[in-house]
Parts: sequence; C-alpha cells; structure tokens
Amino acid sequence: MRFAVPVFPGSNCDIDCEKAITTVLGEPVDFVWHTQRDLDQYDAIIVPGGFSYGDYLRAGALARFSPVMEGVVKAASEGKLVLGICNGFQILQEAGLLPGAMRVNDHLKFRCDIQPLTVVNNSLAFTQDYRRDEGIQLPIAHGEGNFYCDEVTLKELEQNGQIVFRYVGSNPNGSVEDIAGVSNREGNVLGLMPHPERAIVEWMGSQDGAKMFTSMLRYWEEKIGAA
Amino acid sequence: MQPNQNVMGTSTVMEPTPEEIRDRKLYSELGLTPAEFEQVEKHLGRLPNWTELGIYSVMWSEHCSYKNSKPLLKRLPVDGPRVLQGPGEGAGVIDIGDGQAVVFKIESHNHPTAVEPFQGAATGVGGIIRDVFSMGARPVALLNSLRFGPLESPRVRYLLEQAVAGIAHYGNVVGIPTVGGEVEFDATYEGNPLVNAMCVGIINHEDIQQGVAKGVDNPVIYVGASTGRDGIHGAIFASEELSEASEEKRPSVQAGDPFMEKLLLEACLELVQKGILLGIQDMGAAGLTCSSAEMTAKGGVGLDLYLDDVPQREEGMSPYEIMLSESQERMLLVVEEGREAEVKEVLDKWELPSAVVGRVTEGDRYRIFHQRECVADIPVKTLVDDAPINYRQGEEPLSFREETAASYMEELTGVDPTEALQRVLAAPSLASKRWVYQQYDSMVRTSTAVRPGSDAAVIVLDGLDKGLAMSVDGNSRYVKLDPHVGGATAVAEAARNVVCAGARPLAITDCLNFGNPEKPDVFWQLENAIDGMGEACRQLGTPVVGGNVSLYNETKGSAIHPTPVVGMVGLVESRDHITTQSFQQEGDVLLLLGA
Amino acid sequence: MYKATITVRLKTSVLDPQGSAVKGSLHSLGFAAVTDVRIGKTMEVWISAPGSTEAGEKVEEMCQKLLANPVIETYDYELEGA
Amino acid sequence: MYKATITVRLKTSVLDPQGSAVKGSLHSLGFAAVTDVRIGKTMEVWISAPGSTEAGEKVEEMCQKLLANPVIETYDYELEGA
Ligand SMILES: Nc1ncnc2c1ncn2[C@@H]1O[C@H](COP(=O)(O)OP(=O)(O)O)[C@@H](O)[C@H]1O
Repeated sequence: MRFAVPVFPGSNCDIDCEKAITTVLGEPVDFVWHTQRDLDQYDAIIVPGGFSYGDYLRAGALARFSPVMEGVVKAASEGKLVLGICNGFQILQEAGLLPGAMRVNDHLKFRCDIQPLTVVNNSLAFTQDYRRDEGIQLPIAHGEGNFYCDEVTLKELEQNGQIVFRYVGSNPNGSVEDIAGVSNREGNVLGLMPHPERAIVEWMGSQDGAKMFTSMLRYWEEKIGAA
Repeated sequence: MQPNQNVMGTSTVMEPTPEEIRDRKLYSELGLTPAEFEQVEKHLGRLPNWTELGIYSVMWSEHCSYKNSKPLLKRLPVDGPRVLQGPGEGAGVIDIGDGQAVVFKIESHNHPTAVEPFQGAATGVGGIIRDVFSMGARPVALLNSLRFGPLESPRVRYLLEQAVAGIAHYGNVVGIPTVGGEVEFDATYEGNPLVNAMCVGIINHEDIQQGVAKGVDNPVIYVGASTGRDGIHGAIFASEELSEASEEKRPSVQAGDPFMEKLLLEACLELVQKGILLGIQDMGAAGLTCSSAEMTAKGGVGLDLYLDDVPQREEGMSPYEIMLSESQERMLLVVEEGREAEVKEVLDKWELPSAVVGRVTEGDRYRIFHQRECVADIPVKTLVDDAPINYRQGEEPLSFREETAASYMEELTGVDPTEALQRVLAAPSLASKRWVYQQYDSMVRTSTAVRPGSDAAVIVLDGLDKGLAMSVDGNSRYVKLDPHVGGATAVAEAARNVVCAGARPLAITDCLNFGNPEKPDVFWQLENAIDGMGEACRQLGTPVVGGNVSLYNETKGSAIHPTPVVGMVGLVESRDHITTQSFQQEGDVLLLLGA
Repeated sequence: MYKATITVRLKTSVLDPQGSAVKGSLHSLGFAAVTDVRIGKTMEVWISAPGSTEAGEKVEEMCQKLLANPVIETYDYELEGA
Repeated sequence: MYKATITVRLKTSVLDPQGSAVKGSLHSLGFAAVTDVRIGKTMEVWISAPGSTEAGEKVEEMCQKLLANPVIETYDYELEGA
C-alpha cells in the first residue's frame, strides 16, 4: 500500500505521519511537495498537521489552493482513502471535502493534552479495527478545533454515520456535539483533530492511534484481494 | 536637527554631522560614554559619522560585547572531554556518541516582554531557535523559565497570559515541542518580568557550522524576512534600565513571524545537508551589524556590504536604520563564489526572500555602501575584539551578614498539617503549572518520552536507544540570601532533576538575570553567583557551554533579585532508564536519599 | 489604484468565542453597559484596475474564493480610489 | 442603545505576516493586480448609554484599556444608534 504525505510550507507533523506508517505498517511512504499535482500512484493520502502557511487568514484556507490539493480532490473522488489530521482536517474542510468549519477553541487558548475519545462509527475503512463505542486516548494539540456546522448539516451527519469520533469527559474546544472527527458521506475521507500518529508505541503514553493505520491497510488488502 | 527622529524610525534622514555628534555629546544618547567615544575616534583616526556611531554603540553594548560580565564569565569551567564547541558560537555543542552531538543554549528576552509581552516573548523563542539551527542542528526541544510579579495584579496577569501565549504560539507553529520550564512569582519581578528561552538541537558531528566569513570575493547572502524599522535599538534597549521613557521607545519592539522561521529553519538545514555553507549566522541582537561584523572579524577578513541590495519592507530607510534594524527571522550566509545559484534554488523552493548583499574582501576593513556612497569604513576588529571591558569592583552589601545571620522560622505549633500542606501546594510558585504547559505542543516530532509535569523532560533519539533529559532551574530567593550558595544550588537542582529522569548530566547553559552591574552590590551578587555556579559545575563535571547575560533588570532604580537560571542537558543511556516523578504502583516502597 | 476595505464577520447564528471573551473582560473592567460584542476581520486590499467596476468585481471574486468562508462567515466591502 | 464598530489595525511600521501571506495567495490565485494587503480586526460593541457622547466616551476608554494594544496597533470607530 503506497502512502503519500503532502507537505505544505508550515506542515510540521509530516515526518511524524511517515514514522507512524513505517513503524506500524512497514509500508512505503512518500513526502509530496505541495507543488506536485499528480497523486495517481498512491493508494492513500495523509494530510498532516502543522501550520500550513502559518494558518494565516483561517487555518487551512491558504493551503487548500496548493496544486497538490487537485491530486487530493481527485483521489477522494476515486474512492481512495484520504485522512486529514488536525491541520490536515482543516485543509480538507476548506477544500470542501469534509463538512463544517473550525472556530478558535472556546477558551481561546491552544490546548495540548491526551484526550479521551469514543469511536462512534467503527464501520469505516479507517476505524474497522476499533470496537464500536470503544474508549480510546489520543493526543490533541490545536488552537482552532472548535467544530461548527449548522443544524441541518448536523442531522445529516448523524443520520449518515459521519460522526466518527467524539470527545469524552470535558470538551477541550467547544466543538458542536463534542465532535472530534467526521467523514464524508462516502466514508473514504476522514478528518479528526486528535493525532493518531502520536499514539503508536508504548513510550508515547498511548498506542490507540495504531489501529487507524492497521484498519486502513486491512481495508486496502481486502479491496485488492476482492479485485 | 533631531537625531532622535532617526532613532525612532519616524521620518526622513536628518542625521547630525560628526562635529555635532561630538560637540553636543550625542553619542551619549546611543549609550556611549565620553571615554568610549574617544576610543572610537582613535580607532577611526577621525570623527565617526552617525551610521558608524550607531554601529559602535550596538557592538559595544553589554548585550553584544559583555563588557561588564566578560571578566567574570572567564571564571566558569568551559572544557570537558565531550565539549565540541564551548561558549562563543551561536550555541554550545556536546558529544553524545554515535557521531551525534547535542546543541543547546538559553537566552533572555526580558525587556521586550515587559513592553509587549506576546511579541516580546515570542521573538525570544524565535531568536534562540535560530541560534541552534545556525549551528547546523535540528532543533528538537524548547524550554522556558518565567518570572513574574504576584498574580493579584491585573497587569501581571496580562503580562503572564500574553507571554505564555506568545511562547506557545511561536514554538507550536515552528513545530518544536516545548517540553519543560519553570515559573516563579515574586514581587521583585513586578515591573521587570523575566522570560528566558532555551532550545536544544541534535546534529551529526560533520555538520557543525560556524559563524564566519572566509575566502576573498565570496558572496554574503541575506535570507529571510525583509528589513523594516522594527526593533531599531533593541540591543541597546536590552542593556538599559526600564523606565517611563521606555514607553517612548515602543517602536523598538519587534514582531515575529514563526511561519517564516519554519521555512528558514528547513531551508538552512537543507543547505547544511548539501554541504554548501562556509559560514552562517543569525541576525539577532543588533541585526545585520552584529552578524556581519562578527563573521568578518572571526574570519580575519574584510567585508563590503551593499545596503541597496538588502530586502527592505519600508521605504526610505537610512543606512543607520538598515544596519541596526532587529527585524526577526533573518540569516546571513557565506558560500563559495559561483555557488549562488545552488543556494538560491533551495531558498526559492522554500519561498524565502534572499539577496547577495556583500563580498568578503582582503584586509580588515568593514565597509558599507549605500546609494553608491561609502557610508561606513571601520577596522572590523575594533568593533569586536577591541570592545571596551569594564573591570568593576563588587562590594558586599551592608545588610548581607545581618540577613544571613538572622534565622526566621514561622511558628508551626498549632498549625493543622493538612491545611499547611494545602497552603504550600496552593502557592502559585509551587502549584501545578499545567495551565502554562497545556498551551505548548509538547509532543510534536513524536520524540517526547517525558512531557512537562515531571522533574525533567526526556526526548528520545530516532533509531537509537538513547535519550536526552533536560531541565531549567533557578531559585532567586536563595541567590538573594547568599549568591554563592544560591548559584551553586541552581546547578545542583538542575542536576538532580536530570538525574531523576534517568540521565547523567552532561553540561549546562546559563542565563544571568541581574540588576545594574555599575552598582557595586549588584556586581558583587553577579560575581559570587558565578563563582558558586562554577564551583558546582566543576564538582559535577558539567561544563558551561554557552549562555546569556541580561543586566540592568531594574525598575525605578531597584534591582530584581539576582536570578541565574541554569539549563541542563543529560544523557539517558537507554530508554529503560527513563523515570518519572509520579508514583507507579500500589505497594511500592518509598526511600529518602541524601542529607 | 483602488483600496477595498473588506469586513468579514461570523454569521449571527454562529457562536463567537472571542466576542464572548471580550464581552466578559469588558464587564470585569466595569463596562457593565456592554450588551454584546462580535469580532470579525478587516482586510484592506490595494488593487490596480482600470475602473471601479472592474475593481469591485475582482474584490467580490476574491472574497468568495478566499477571504471569507461561507460556512461560517459573511462579508461586505467598500471601495475607494486610492 | 448604541452600536460601535471599532477597527483595529496594526501600525504601518509593524510587520503583518498575515497580510503578506494573503497577498501571496491572491497572487497565486491570479489576482496579480493586488499590490498590498493588511489585516486587522473589526469589533462590534453594543452598549446602552443615555446619549451618544457618553457612549463615545465609553468606547474610547475601552479601546484604550483593552481592545487595542497601543504598542503595535491603532484604532478608530464609528458610532450609530441601534
Ligand atoms: N514555563 C513552563 N514551561 C513548560 N513547562 C513548565 C513550565 N513551568 C513548569 N513547567 C513544568 O512543570 C513541572 C513542574 O515544574 P516546577 O514546579 O518548576 O518543578 P521542579 O521545581 O520540581 O523542577 C516541570 O515538569 C516543568 O517542566
């Protein structure tokens, strides 16, 4: 399974994503500079966290116009797996691949912590190795993770099973309905504010992020096997 | 004629003539004494013009020349079997085996923080990061040491909130985890808060860089943010007492752009990897002046700088303003003639402004050209090596013996131990600092094995079983009561914290935050604290590989408590050795070690 | 040359955490008479164009594409010769 | 009841990295005619006061105390009955 990690000026979790994939899956990963349009040779794309373009204007707003986003949009439309983590989530929202928008955290501060979550939907390619309603712990680190969408959209998200992760305990940013991660309608694009790539081996304090990567690989292997 | 107009960066270039500077003693406005002005005249063999005077004044300020502290710093141990680079470059370098080394340094940004806490603290972080990557190292961790007045004051709360937010913002955006620090509250810091930032980096031995200009005709390349009028006079500002008048100097506060810093960091490390650089230095305090003069003097060469080629953010800047600007996120590179295009390719990829702004020359002249005119012509060694040194005399304050002899102990009989414990735990200086470090991304780079909240933080090294433990410590009350013991205690505390994380202490960096050294009692504190630190470092085998001096920390004539801050790094031989301060399991045995 | 002053506001239906925080601070500073605060962005964009119609069209387009996020924000602008 | 619309801008001498980044993006989106961008804040404050003079005084005071940072920012405002 070939992974691409697009790198924008200001991305800073790109290497962490690569380390996670090689450590957990041992599959090949390429960093793709933001000026490259073509992502056809990849099976999955991970849009990493960081501060693309300094997060100026709005988080993710400037990165979404990078040439590489054409490749990401194409991959998503072809049903390939696209995962946006933190800033990656914000970029996918700005690009219209995921619903909603982010506001600054309700307490107005950046928050870094290890956060309890529940897996609301474990039937996705990204979550199939989790149990339904499984309680997990993932690091968070963001200043603009306050998810917003209007009532109508929220209903749709609930009905379609697009709410994938929720915060448990105290909501760290004020997001609507404790939403921590959402998918697109088709389920092949996922965005989440917590960082699965920061929770893969024991000394990190949690290993709960590893299953997201194993889920993705298993999905791909089954798809290839079926073809 | 108003020379100040120029200093404040408000209007057109109406500079005083050399004669006016002398006759009206205008040099004193730039912080030079009559004796120093005479020395300048002697070095030049004529009267300096306004630009030259500006250059001398920043190069000879305490911040750049350590003119008051140099003789004392010589007393610190700087050698050891693992030392690859001691004080003198951007940061110290210590061998950690496997062909790798750790690079680290601490620096103050006290005065800018007092005036504009968010930008002041943020740009402090930016400066120390550049010091580390200008050595060629990949920055892997940040720490900070904060001292503020009592939290009851709304102004203090504002300063603290903004300073923490600024530190958080800068480190988070650049993507370097902030893994530790300390916070102390005391009335002594009410008008003069302290913000010291430390950065730790990793490097392969063969990649170590130097801030030097060499090879006649080689180009000097400017890269990074364009130059504006911000921060003009910052270096002098940092060496002055805070007063009502500092309010007037507000334009001297710089604003930072951590996004630009991230690009600069990646681009410079890419150039290091390609092995292209002959010399690299950060434009920090005193900007273009200090970086270019130091690189030139160190290389034993001369330099021609062409100011019209310097990328500028504002129109009509004078040579004085361009030379003294402290705009952030700028570096100076020296490469072999003919390799400009290779360098430009890398810098363009990272979308960084850059320009060839000078050439290395034969001889020892430091010459500056602006609009085809030579606006400064100075023997460069006189700026760097001949900076005046003040050998001051310390004097024990009268109250010292009395205070030391006095022993005060609060009556504890009748106090409920539970309540006493709660009071201690609730004291802001002792209480949990979670509110602070929760705002720092302490996990980015996925190498943080021990996050803030324990005695020392631990970073593990990719592909190796090893790790690095790090801590910053100081206790101003101890130093105030006995500078020698207090200085030693700061080193010992840092060492204990590092050991408690499972590491062997390697070396320290220190930031000496003191009052006005022209006062004999302050100088005495400085002298004794340094001796105390030196003694502890010798005992522990932890040399001092770099640091920073911040003097003139005073408000309305009264000095802060003497506050040496020690940043220590230790080597964790194996990940199995990593320990944290929390209790692990029910039934474990508690042991008390030590005196 | 024209100067457009663009104001981008959060939609009224969207809770404004910064506005609430500023309101709280104003209250604790004694400005009890403040009943509401909303925070938005002001962008000044200088643009060269043959005439104000063209300049306006450009500004409109950049607001839609980049400067405002229609999910949570609204915008308006004023144009003046500069 | 009055509504004050306060505009807070960075002083022109202060670096505006956000403005530069937006300008760069506008250029790469094809808006080559944009020569400069500066980004500031808009604050809408609703305040009850017996008259516009009193309201103006309050707004002036809150700008100085809290809403603008005089070290790096300037402000102005408009007041209207609401
Ligand atoms: N300014 C700060 N930045 C980051 N971490 C901090 C800061 N202040 C305190 N901490 C963290 O909080 C913990 C406790 O700090 P402190 O009370 O100074 O402990 P100690 O006195 O035991 O060294 C440490 O892990 C320290 O790194």
